[in-house]
Amino acid sequence: MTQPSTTMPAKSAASLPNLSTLGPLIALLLATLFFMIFAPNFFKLSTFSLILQQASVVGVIAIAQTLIILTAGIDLSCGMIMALSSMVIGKLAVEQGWPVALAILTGLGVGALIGWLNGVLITLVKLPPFIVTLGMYSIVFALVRIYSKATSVPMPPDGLTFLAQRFAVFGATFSYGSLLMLALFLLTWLYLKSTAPGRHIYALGNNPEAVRLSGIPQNRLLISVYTVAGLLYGVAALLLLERIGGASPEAGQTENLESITAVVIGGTSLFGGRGNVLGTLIGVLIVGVFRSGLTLMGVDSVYQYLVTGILIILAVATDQFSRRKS
Amino acid sequence: MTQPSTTMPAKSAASLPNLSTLGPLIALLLATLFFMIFAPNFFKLSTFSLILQQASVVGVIAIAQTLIILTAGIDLSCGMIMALSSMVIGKLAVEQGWPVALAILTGLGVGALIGWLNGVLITLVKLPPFIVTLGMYSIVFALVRIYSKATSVPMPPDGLTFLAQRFAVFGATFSYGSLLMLALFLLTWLYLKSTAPGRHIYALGNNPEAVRLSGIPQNRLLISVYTVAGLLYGVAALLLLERIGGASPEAGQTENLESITAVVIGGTSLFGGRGNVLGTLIGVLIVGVFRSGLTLMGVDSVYQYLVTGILIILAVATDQFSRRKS
Amino acid sequence: DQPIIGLITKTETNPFFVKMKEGAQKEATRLGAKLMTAAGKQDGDNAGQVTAIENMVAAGAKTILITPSDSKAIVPAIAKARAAGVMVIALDSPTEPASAVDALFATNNYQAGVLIGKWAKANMGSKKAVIAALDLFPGHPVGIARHNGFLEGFGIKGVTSKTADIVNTGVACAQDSFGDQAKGQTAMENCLQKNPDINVVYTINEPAAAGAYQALKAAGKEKSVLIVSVDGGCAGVRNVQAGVIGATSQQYPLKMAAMGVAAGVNYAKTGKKASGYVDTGVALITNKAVAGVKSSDGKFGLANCWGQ
Amino acid sequence: MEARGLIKRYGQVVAMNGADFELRPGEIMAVIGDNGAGKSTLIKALSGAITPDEGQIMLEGRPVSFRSPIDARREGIETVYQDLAVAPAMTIAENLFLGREILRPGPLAKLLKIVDKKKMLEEATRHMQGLQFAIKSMGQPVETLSGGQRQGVAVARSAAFARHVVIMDEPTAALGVREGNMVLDLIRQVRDKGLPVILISHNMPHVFEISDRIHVHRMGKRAALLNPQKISMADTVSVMTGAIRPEDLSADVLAH
Amino acid sequence: MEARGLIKRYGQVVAMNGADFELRPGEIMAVIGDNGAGKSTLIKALSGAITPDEGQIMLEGRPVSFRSPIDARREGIETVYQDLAVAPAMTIAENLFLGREILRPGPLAKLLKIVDKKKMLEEATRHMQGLQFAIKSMGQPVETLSGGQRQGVAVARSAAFARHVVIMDEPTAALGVREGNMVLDLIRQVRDKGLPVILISHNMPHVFEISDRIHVHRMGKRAALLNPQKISMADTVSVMTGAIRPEDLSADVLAH
Ligand SMILES: Nc1ncnc2c1ncn2[C@@H]1O[C@H](COP(=O)(O)OP(=O)(O)OP(=O)(O)O)[C@@H](O)[C@H]1O
Ligand SMILES: Nc1ncnc2c1ncn2[C@@H]1O[C@H](COP(=O)(O)OP(=O)(O)OP(=O)(O)O)[C@@H](O)[C@H]1O
Ligand SMILES: [Mg+2]
Ligand SMILES: [Mg+2]
Repeated sequence: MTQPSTTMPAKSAASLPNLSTLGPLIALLLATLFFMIFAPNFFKLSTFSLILQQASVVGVIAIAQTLIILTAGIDLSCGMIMALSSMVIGKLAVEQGWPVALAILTGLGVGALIGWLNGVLITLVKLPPFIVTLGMYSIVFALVRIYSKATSVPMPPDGLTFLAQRFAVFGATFSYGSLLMLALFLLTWLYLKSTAPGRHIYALGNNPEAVRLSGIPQNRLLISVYTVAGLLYGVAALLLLERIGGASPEAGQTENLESITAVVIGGTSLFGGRGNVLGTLIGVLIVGVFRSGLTLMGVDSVYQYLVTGILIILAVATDQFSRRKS
Repeated sequence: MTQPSTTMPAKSAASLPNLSTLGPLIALLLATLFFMIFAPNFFKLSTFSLILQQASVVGVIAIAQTLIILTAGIDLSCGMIMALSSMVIGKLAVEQGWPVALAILTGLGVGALIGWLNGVLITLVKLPPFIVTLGMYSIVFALVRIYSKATSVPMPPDGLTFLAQRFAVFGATFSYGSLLMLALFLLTWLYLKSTAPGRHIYALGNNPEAVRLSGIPQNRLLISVYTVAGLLYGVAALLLLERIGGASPEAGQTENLESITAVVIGGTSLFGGRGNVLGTLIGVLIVGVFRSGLTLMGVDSVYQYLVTGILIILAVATDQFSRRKS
Repeated sequence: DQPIIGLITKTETNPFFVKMKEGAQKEATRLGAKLMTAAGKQDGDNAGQVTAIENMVAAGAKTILITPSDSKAIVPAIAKARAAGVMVIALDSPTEPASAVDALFATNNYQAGVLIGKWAKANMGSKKAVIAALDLFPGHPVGIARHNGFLEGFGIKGVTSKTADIVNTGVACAQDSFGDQAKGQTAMENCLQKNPDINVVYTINEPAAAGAYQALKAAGKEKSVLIVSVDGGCAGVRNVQAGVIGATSQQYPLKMAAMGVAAGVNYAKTGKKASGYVDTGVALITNKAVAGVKSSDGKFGLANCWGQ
Repeated sequence: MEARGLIKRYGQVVAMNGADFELRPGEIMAVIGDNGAGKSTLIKALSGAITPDEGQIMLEGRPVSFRSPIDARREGIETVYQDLAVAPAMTIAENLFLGREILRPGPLAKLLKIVDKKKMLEEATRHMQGLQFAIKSMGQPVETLSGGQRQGVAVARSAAFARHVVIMDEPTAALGVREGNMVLDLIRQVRDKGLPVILISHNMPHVFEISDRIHVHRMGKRAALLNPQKISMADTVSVMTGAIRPEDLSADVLAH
Repeated sequence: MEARGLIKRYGQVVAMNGADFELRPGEIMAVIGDNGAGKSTLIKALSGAITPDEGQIMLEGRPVSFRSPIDARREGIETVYQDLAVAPAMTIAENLFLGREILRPGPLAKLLKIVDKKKMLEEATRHMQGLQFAIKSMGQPVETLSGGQRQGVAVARSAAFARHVVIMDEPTAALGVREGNMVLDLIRQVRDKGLPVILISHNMPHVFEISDRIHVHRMGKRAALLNPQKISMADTVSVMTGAIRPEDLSADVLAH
């Protein structure tokens, strides 16, 4: 976490864009190497395709979380918005018999609407993002339960869309969902890197006063970030639906911490303005590699907590050291 | 959340120390008034003593969290350290038959040790507090389960110390635990306000570079903050033991979010350097008043989530408006 | 004056407890009682339950029904409530000691595990079983009871209802599912990766079973692997009928809740407290009955299931 | 541009106490005054960065009310703030073009607002060339620059984009002799384009070298309006510090 | 105080390229140079804020290695940094005494490190009095001060606490004429106490008014050491900008 400070001579090198994903990447490679050696069955294409599939839902959420954290915000309501959105799509498409496309659009719309509300409360009423999204978590949590009557909605066997399908490459099956996640990461990376609003997001987290004084419509930008985040939670909801084959009222309770963890492991500063969405992808994958690798090693679930804790700290320490070297 | 920025002319008034607790206080008074009118049995001394008792454990944790957040850090491992500490005290005093004082000292020591470790990783290895304490959460989570064999340890009926005792004032029973919490808040407030290290904590969150350049032993200060926090989690462990009459391996999973919520509602900036520990006390009480009041109103538990979410946002909005007025 | 009855469940999210709440609400409306509800933040949130007990006593509840998250740690708080003249009934799982409450209306989770264990064993016959266990959460008593019960039923030696830890002998892969469908699926995927020969899957509940099935289907193994589960929710029973789950042990949360509310109303009217242990029963639901294990079919299951 | 009776209070502090201001087309107006006199507050009000509690601002005769810097920018007013509103982790080029990035040609690029990094780097080099700040690359993050170099970035930005009025709050404070002179050149160039410039400075030689009129700010308001051709530097400093009362000045040194 | 062959690289940028430095007891040494010449980098190395990659620093003949500003402070070196290391939300008094708060009397207060706020306010008022910055109250947060007022706080801090060497990086940059002169007075007072002062400034009149020797920094190293009594301002600027090569100067304008 780069401390907010007027002067940061010693740290500035770390913010050069080309370096910021190098550290996490080294950590990812080290972890992969470790498990290749010590975890039987790890070094298989099917293991990697599995890690990708498992990462897809949190991955899409973490994209949105990265955008928000870059603006020096935070979103605790992400998982719950996803849960509500998936419930809406599931109920409308399966139980009410709406056309699939319409149900999906409505679900995405619900996500975007709640995201927009977050954004409005944060920018116009000027409330801390932590509080707004924590409150929203509670509110949406209740809405999900009331709306779903705490019952899950199973999907038809073939899913709603092509996202449920899988395809084989060299004998390993990949899901279209994980492709979609990768595509979204790429798009967001290009967006942040190459478009004017993308650069403004960095500037906003870097020095909000500079953005204000430079005449960028700061509020509109921030609201649109939260709205797009809500939309992405809707996409995550669709991936979740297709992946687990149903809408579950229990979904969405841990995704906030998981996505923030991926963002921070990926080298983005919680204080905003510094970081890279590709780092987040690596962060998501690091967590997935740990989970898979430890299971394949047959580590008992209690000890998995122990080891995961140590490994997460080590991963970020590797990142730190590789930065200090360069 | 005051954005980190070199220039903040419009916001500076909000940071005047005498104003920073006024907003949360108004929110607390409004909430109390509301429940006095609408919740039967709320306007009783016994209700207030109950809220205080229920707030005592999270309250003590939130004191530590305030210190850490003032330095621009965060502690996600707080509840877990408390759980381990309470398990150590419980096991040693009850199962192993150690002298009570020695068991308590050991428990506090374990808390302080883990806090110290957090501090060392954050300051010397320069890792983000979010990651260090998240990793520590996982590690200690596993340690608690391994050490306790997932079984809870009941206390003797009279508790271990006088903290389990209660005393009556006008017919309402108060616990010594809640008195201890109030005393700790007062002490921390004085410490932050009136001692040199207390002021340095503010400076550290305000501009770490200024602290470094001014020759304050920055690392030592930061490590000591995390160590003292660990010690406070030990105290919270003792309060928990005495309050619920036993050490539970499942304890400590929600205290991180709860304490951070209290700190932020209390008007302390998550970016560090601005805030007040008395605000945190008010934040803890606001949450307690909501919970109590809603239960007494007989609101269904799902709707309690809905209403709590709305109320938390409203409370902070009240704070904002009362600041903008002044 | 309406009698006030409090119901404290483990969580707000698990459908099992949500249905229990609905059952209680229905019965309370029928008997003219006022129901207050609260829940822990998550499984194992003992402090939240203590707080709920205190607040309900303050609100004037004369009966409190509770599904204890931590069977031991909750005892002092219950004792305090009882000392204030409140009747406390444990639902679903007992306290330790069981005498800490006035009465227990519960199901035997260990027995539920034994039933599906026996059924699975009989189904496998002489085939070598490679077992995966999708558990609840590290150190969770309900999870331990069901898991170990399953193993005893399956014939693994050295497991009894007193065993305090998850026993992992004879299990090829054990993972936590948190009772959640998505996490259950992830756990199953990783287990299959670890050992592709898995042919029996024990799951802590039916959402986890649905997740396991999804993972097996993706691997093309849904036909050759046996899934057993516990709960007996309507969605789960439908999955039994669809062949997704081989067998499930059905429990009756609505019954527990209704009995609890009735006892509370009775206490308010007559001052007579309920006492003792009432087993609300467990039934094995499967469409493939095997010899030597008593079971009911899906139709029975659907008629008695909870939820929708 | 004109302002009448601007007042701005911060709690008990009155930062501006009935300040008047007037700027004519094409002139360089120097604003001088002691530290804390309220100069920055005055120009923040003129550029929309703060909203005055009382008073009125007029542009070409019609009253305007800037609720944000966006409003002022729309009117073509560009400002170099004393505390240099730059984003430290971003490159020089990006800071120069913050809020008006050069987009790639083509309708799709315009729609998606794809920035033309190469063009921006080139343009940035061109803009900064006039100032010769010995900066290696326009792709460097601003936080790696020296204090004076940062100021150069802010100055170049305002000069490049102003369409109506340029306001500079102590643009030469951190600059070396050579660089300071280049900024003065730049200011002249802006004036020669016909834009008026407001220059706050504590550097009397600079002020006398370049300004057409001198606005002396004292205790939150305009104390006098001087003619640098007529008055001496020493007298000006005396007015500024309060050693001479403006009333005691002979009429010909005053500007109108 | 002496330094030999200091080198500091940031990636490809060489901020200091074999810089020498020498300071004699009781003298005022001015350091001048273009923007980005590496002056701030040099004094950051001398004050422990950065560690040079190569080279050696000596204090009273013995080599020292400052790994942090604490080390330099212990040796009695006080610095005003160009970017003013102040904590914006804290009061002026607190910033003045940051790291060496005045404690209440009595052993208990000493043990608990209870600060004496009243005394600190009084002392702060006393320290700042010499500078007359028109600041209402020492209990004001620094972020409410004007740019020049903030600089005054940083200058007063260094002057009040130095025991060995005072380093000031452009202390008068944001100051008004009156305030700038007061800071020069303050520097003289410090020198009269027998402490040497290093003064970085772009203000040539100030430099010539006060300094005993002038260190000209150019492209990361010392280009010349001049005697302000002998050399003209114009020639100095020429050396600084590279218009005159130091070798071409007559020997008597050089300082030794
Ligand atoms: N946000 C604020 N809160 C309180 N007081 C303020 C604030 N901003 C400015 N002031 C006060 O208003 C007065 C004028 O400040 P201003 O920055 O306009 O001065 P200035 O003339 O620009 O000074 P300088 O030459 O030092 O930059 C100062 O006394 C300052 O302390
Ligand atoms: N952290 C850093 N990373 C990269 N380059 C740096 C860093 N700090 C300084 N530099 C570079 O080193 C050179 C010298 O900077 P320095 O701040 O010492 O200059 P200076 O002489 O003090 O200039 P000024 O008069 O403008 O304050 C500059 O070109 C600057 O860009
Ligand atoms: Mg100013
Ligand atoms: Mg410099």
